Amino acid sequence: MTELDSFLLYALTAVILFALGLSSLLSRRHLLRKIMGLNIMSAGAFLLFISVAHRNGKVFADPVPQAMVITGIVVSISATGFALALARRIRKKTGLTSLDYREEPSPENHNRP
Amino acid sequence: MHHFYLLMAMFLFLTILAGLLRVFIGPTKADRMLAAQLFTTTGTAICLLLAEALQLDGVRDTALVFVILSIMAVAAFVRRLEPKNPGGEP
Amino acid sequence: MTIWNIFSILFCLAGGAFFLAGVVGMLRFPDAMSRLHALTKADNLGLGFIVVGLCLRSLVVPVIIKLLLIWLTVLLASSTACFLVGNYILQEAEEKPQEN
Amino acid sequence: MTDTLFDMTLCAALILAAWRVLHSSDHFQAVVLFITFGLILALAWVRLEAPDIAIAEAAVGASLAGVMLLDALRVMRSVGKEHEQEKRWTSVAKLPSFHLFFSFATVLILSVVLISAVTELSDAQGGLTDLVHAELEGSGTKHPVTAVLLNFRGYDTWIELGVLLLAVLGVLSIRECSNLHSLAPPVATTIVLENLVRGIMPLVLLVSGYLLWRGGFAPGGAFQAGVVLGAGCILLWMAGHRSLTMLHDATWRILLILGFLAFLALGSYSLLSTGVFLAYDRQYASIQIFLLESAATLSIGTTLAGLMLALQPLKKDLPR
Repeated sequence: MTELDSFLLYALTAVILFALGLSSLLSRRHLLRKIMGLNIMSAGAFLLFISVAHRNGKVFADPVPQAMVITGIVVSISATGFALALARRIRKKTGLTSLDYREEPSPENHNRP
Repeated sequence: MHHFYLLMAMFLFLTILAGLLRVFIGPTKADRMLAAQLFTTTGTAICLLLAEALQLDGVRDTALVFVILSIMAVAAFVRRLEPKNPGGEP
Repeated sequence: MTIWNIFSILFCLAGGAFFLAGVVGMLRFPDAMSRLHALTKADNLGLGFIVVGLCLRSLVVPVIIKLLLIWLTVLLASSTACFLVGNYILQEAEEKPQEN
Repeated sequence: MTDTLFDMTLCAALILAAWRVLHSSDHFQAVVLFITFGLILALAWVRLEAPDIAIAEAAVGASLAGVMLLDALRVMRSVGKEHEQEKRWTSVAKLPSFHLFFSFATVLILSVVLISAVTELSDAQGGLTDLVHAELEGSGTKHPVTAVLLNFRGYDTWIELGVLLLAVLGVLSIRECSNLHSLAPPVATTIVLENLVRGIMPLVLLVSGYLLWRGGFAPGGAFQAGVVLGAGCILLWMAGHRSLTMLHDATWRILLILGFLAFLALGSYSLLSTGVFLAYDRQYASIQIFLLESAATLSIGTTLAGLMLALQPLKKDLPR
């Protein structure tokens, strides 16, 4: 198998990860799953970058996409932290773990932090 | 020699795949966490083997980072938010 | 192929065997406490053998030091992790009857 | 042959883990699988010969993100009717059907577009490796990735430090606290963990410094060092140590903005002296890059640790 095929393999995996993450972001109700879906989407994007970088690289993968992905990883963890803060705030204020406000909050756990 | 280490890494990776089954079936949280702990060690071993197979020295640093932070997930798992039975054992 | 390489292969195979034993134990043992036991074998001996095997392969002092440092840290961290999880299992077992 | 087999197993494992993360019935299982996904992804970076990213992923995906999610899971447990909903294999059923239709149509269209884009990409050749290597001389560092991060695309890194700063400010405002001193003290843990952390913390600091130093000529650098430093601060907190809250409030704030300010100061200096923003003197480039990297390491470490610590219980929330 040639270098090209290993690129295609990783690139298609990247697309599948992106699609999985996106579908979960759009259709799962629980906020934590949405956040995890977002993270898997970004993992897919990173994987596409690096599969291209690996094909174009010499000893190491191409340094420019590598640098972009490193920045991306740190941005995505800070975005995750911020999203978790928002989600926990929503849980605390409304007693819900989703954005679906038609749902009745459960009374017994409403006021717990 | 290159192929031996790569095959070894692949074999260890297959044990991770088999171990995933324990995460799927559980049944308790502790079982799942233990499986994750096993994966971290296996992942370290795979990193070391790949470092040898691909001749990348930087990968050994990856293994080092894995190892020194491996305790974090377990520590977060067993942590309690509020102190429990203050009089008893800690 | 030198004698070092043969020993390296043998040690790596031994390490792989311990990892296999670890995962088989993880899948086949009946409860969490005995699975803990399987985990420690893979952590300590499996990685240990592989580290020795790779040390014999590279024979470069800085690499050997790094590998041994990794193994030493795994010994410390994994035994602590197992203690913590074991402690957690015991506490859960203690709390369960009170709740029901 | 061996390589291809390894690639295929790796890709299959990635997809399997991602699928189960998003579609398992139990949230705890999903979080554990998310940690495992991070680990497999780190192995994929190793395989794709990107050790810089593998180091960052090992610290972020396999530890930091997992810790944050495990921590959030405690307070985000679904209850009542919602819980029943989540317990089913997939909980999408309750959404209105137009919503489902819309989301799956979006995903389908995007996937088709992406797949066609990817197959286009497989014909394209080139990349910037040669250009980077040609410019590496005189960039102030010997490692191409560090050269790109700190020199060729310094803007990106600068703005990225700004994004980190915004994230921690956002978390603090959501929590309605102005600094870490309003946090309740950490809960004491077992003496075993305390002792391990006591022993391992010097190693964490050493590895962080080592990665910063290695960044000059080999995989490593400010981001990896910063992430390890931040993880170390969180580890201290989890072992019952006061960690970042020990710092004086002003010190913490200065550490937060240090990286951003260092870039701004150097950029303004070069703007005044040469007329170009963030241009290095060839003569002093390596020392300037080292100073920037050290500042960025401290900022990234305190920011990431701050992000996690700011989510811990506040003094006013404690019972009694």
